[in-house]
Amino acid sequence: ESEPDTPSGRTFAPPSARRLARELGVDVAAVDGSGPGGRVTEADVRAHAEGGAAASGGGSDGDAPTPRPA
Amino acid sequence: MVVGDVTTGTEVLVIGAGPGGYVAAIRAAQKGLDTTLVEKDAYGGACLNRGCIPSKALITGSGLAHEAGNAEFMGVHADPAVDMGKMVEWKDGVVDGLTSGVEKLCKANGVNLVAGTASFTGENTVRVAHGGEGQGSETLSFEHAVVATGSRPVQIPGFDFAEDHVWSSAEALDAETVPDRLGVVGGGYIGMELATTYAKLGADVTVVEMLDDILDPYEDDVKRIVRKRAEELGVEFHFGEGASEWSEAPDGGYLLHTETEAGDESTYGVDRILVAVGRQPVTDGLDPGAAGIETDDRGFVETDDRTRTAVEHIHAVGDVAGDPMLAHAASNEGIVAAEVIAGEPAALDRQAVPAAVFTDPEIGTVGMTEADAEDAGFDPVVGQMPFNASGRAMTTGHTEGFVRIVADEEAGFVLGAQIVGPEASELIAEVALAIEMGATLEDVAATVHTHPTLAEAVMEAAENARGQAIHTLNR
Amino acid sequence: MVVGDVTTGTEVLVIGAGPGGYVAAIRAAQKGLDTTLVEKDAYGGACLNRGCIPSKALITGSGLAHEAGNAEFMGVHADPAVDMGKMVEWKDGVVDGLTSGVEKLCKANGVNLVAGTASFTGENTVRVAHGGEGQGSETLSFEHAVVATGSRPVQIPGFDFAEDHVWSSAEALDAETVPDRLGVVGGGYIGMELATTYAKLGADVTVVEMLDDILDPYEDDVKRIVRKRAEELGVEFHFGEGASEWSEAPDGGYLLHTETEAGDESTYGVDRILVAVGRQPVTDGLDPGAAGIETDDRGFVETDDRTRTAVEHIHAVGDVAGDPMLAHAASNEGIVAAEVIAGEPAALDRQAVPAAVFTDPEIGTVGMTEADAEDAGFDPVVGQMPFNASGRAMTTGHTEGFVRIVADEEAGFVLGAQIVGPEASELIAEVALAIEMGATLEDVAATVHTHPTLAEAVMEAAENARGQAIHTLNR
Ligand SMILES: Cc1cc2nc3c(=O)[nH]c(=O)nc-3n(C[C@H](O)[C@H](O)[C@H](O)COP(=O)(O)OP(=O)(O)OC[C@H]3O[C@@H](n4cnc5c(N)ncnc54)[C@H](O)[C@@H]3O)c2cc1C
Ligand SMILES: Cc1cc2nc3c(=O)[nH]c(=O)nc-3n(C[C@H](O)[C@H](O)[C@H](O)COP(=O)(O)OP(=O)(O)OC[C@H]3O[C@@H](n4cnc5c(N)ncnc54)[C@H](O)[C@@H]3O)c2cc1C
Repeated sequence: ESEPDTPSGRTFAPPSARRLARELGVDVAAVDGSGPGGRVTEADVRAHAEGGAAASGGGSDGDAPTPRPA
Repeated sequence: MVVGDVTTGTEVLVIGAGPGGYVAAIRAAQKGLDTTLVEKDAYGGACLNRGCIPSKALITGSGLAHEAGNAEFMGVHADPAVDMGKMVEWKDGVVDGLTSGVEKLCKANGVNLVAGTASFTGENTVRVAHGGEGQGSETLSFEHAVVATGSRPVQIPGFDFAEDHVWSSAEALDAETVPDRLGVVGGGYIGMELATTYAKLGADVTVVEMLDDILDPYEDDVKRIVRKRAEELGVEFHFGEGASEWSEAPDGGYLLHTETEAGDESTYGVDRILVAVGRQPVTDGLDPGAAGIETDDRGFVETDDRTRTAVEHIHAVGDVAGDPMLAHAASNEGIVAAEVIAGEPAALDRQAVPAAVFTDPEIGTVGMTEADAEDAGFDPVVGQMPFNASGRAMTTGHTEGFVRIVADEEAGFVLGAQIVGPEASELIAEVALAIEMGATLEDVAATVHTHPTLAEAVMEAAENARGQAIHTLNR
Repeated sequence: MVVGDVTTGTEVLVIGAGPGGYVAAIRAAQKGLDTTLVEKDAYGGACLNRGCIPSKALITGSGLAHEAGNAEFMGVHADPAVDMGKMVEWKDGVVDGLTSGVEKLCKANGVNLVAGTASFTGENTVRVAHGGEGQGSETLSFEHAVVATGSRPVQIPGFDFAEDHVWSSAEALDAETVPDRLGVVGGGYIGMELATTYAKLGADVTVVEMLDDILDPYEDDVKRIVRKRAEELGVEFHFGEGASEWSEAPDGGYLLHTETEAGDESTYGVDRILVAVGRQPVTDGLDPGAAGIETDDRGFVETDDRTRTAVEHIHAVGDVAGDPMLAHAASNEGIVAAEVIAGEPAALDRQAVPAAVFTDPEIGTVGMTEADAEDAGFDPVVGQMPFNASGRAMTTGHTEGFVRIVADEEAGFVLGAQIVGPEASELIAEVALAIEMGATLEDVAATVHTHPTLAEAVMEAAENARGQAIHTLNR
């Protein structure tokens, strides 16, 4: 699995792809993006999920809360 | 459904009908959840009644009067007179239209509306006190709750909002007349929006600010443009001074006393004093502790990226949950809260929350500044387009300011923008979409932009970052 | 470089310095090509000198005067007087600033500027006649050329622009005084922008239009809003009538004669007659045939998706190359032409070209209407948000109109938008980016939009299409 190659673990993906990733329990940061600069599309997320989401080392099942500073 | 004899039950209880709460309630009802919205005061919260909406109405009215009175250069001669009572009446009509609209939208979506103040009595119950004394109360049980109780203006020692001449933003938006001299304590966005408004309405405005410039979170070149324009409008600034007290002046007005950190004192003659130094969360009367909800040392409710508090089935959204304390952030959080409660895979995964300041000129920002991008580890590239090179800006008579766009050098991803100038609040929307979509500078530049529009400046800034702007020189 | 004794050579020759030509020239020079731009009249072409820019300046001036004079409802009392001479002077200053800016930008980018009229003398040569008679001429040889000679107003029989009282749009933008009564022939976008402008300046405006409504290419509900508002401003419409001739009236003014298809005649008393019935390509004097370039039966130069004419190394862009005959399309084509010449993989692969009409209210459209989408084989879903439910619109006092968004039901891809209302010309930019990016309704809806802004209506329209708008009822 590819590491996110942008700083701060930022993944460039439209909201619809990010939502799909959560829906499928995929860590969007672990998806190989096929778009320009590695942008992640919905199709990339689906392919990742079908290609064995279990292998995604990100550890996120799409449901783990992260703290948000108030 | 009635649970027990005195307790009414609801699947989702929303507390507070501001832009966080009413949006959460409507979306929860849209998802088929039995939803109850409790509001103690007025539908629409601070935003519709004492914030975003009334301020923008007065900004329009004062702006039109001022602009028409200063348009000889384009052949328009007018000497407008402002009837402040009438302007506030118009503003009230706008507010009424919107707040009754919110009530109707709630009902149309099937939200149960309850008037009263909600206090937690446990993890799954609140008591709602209706209206004033002796109006009775009821207990409501809920499966999920959304706390959206908002914020109120911070009061500082020596300046009691109960005094007629000491204003919070709420009173500044409800004035019957324009004071001759207005003192403004605080040069944040609320202070600056109102200082500009009153300066245009003819008041002599004096702003005192503890820091050494206005609009703390913004970059220097952005601040400078707004400050310079305010000065042109006659606003006087005193930086590095904190308001300490007021006293009565012999002339019938008041003296606003300030003090520097070094102890130097000054006084300014004023007729009204607007204190706009920040907003604090509203949780009094709510008793969040009774439900096990934790607040931080400033009183904000802590939440995670699903808007959940430490008590998983109780969410908090909007100002009460802390920064960015903006109406649209509140609404976005309200939607996420409702969808999470409905079992959907929603989260606060927005890449960027835009923000606007409705000064003259406006400011619109979204995402990262160049410095932010560096801090985040990007290698940023920056492009800029000044409005004085924009054909559309020239035809509107407003050419101050610029569009700056920040992107990642390597892949070209748009990371942020800072816009100061005409319609900056609207122009920022395109860049927000660019950021969310993972658009690159090339994507923005290749999108055909209508001529002549201000939005072309976004495209030109993107081209400038790529070293090939047409309407401005490239570095 | 000098080739032979009398011929100067250039890699790229651009003919015409309008938004098509000057942009092509600047981009070609940016790509390192030796570029020469020939212009016979004024830098900036029709757009800067007689089109987009001057019209928008007068729209601003007349709009401000009218708005300030009709703002009692918001407590602003003014009785503005317009000095038309001064307004036109201001407009001229704006135009001068921009045209001299274009000249400077060309020079700064290294474009060689030549004043004169270019005529093809072969596949790789033009003769440039300098200025008036006897000013001499030179021959220029080129490797690549871009024809960007633009368009001019169509004249109709019986209405000679040489007459003082018969105006093309150019004269309407240069008037010294406001005529008491203005007849406008043609209810297209230019006719409607100028009819609105003059109505606001106090003229009694009568529009005659052969078709049965204004603004032919737009949808009925869009037209209706603009027509109704124009009627409120006092504009009188006569549809189904063609202008046949004018005659002198006994009162010193003129009579505008019209005829229906059935032969019914009418006359309208006017002082000036603006003929705005369309624009035709400018190729006279250019002798495109000498280079082997073909024009269609209306005189437009035919081009492919790389902006190439039948003669591969000669491109044509902008109005002379036909629809959409908009300045930003011309510029976009100019960029593509330059990049294709530079050997880059550029093409006219834009998904959508936005368009704006600066009437009151404005219109902004991009991409497909619902009907277009059906014709293209999509199963369209449509969402709408009326501005009278927008908080920002209410605070500006302008609540007419709506945002409509059209998407593909199945995948949710945004296909188009029709916006009529305040700042429609600016708001359309976000949707244009959405279309180019292949954004879905969900993407637009999930992008946080600043409150209170008109741009929120775009988000709400997207939510409405998904059946979950907050601020308007869902179908
Ligand atoms: C002058 C001014 C201008 C502003 N301009 C802008 C702007 O242009 N753009 C922008 O984004 N933001 C602006 N803001 C900020 C904006 O108003 C807030 O961010 C927004 O209102 C927060 O929404 P909310 O739903 O969290 O809370 P609020 O709007 O504060 O609503 C909270 C509601 O909860 C009710 N409530 C509280 N406690 C209880 C209880 N125990 N039981 C029942 N009901 C309760 C309150 O009565 C209130 O109606 C402005 C603010 C001010 C003061
Ligand atoms: C009143 C009005 C308002 C308009 N408003 C808008 C608007 O708001 N938005 C919009 O997008 N469009 C608008 N347009 C249309 C816009 O002006 C044109 O689409 C645009 O100017 C086309 O650009 P161009 O470069 O193709 O041609 P032009 O701008 O027409 O420029 C062509 C140039 O070529 C020169 N030329 C011609 N022949 C020769 C030759 N043989 N040798 C040397 N030079 C030559 C001409 O002198 C001219 O300068 C408006 C038009 C009018 C009339």
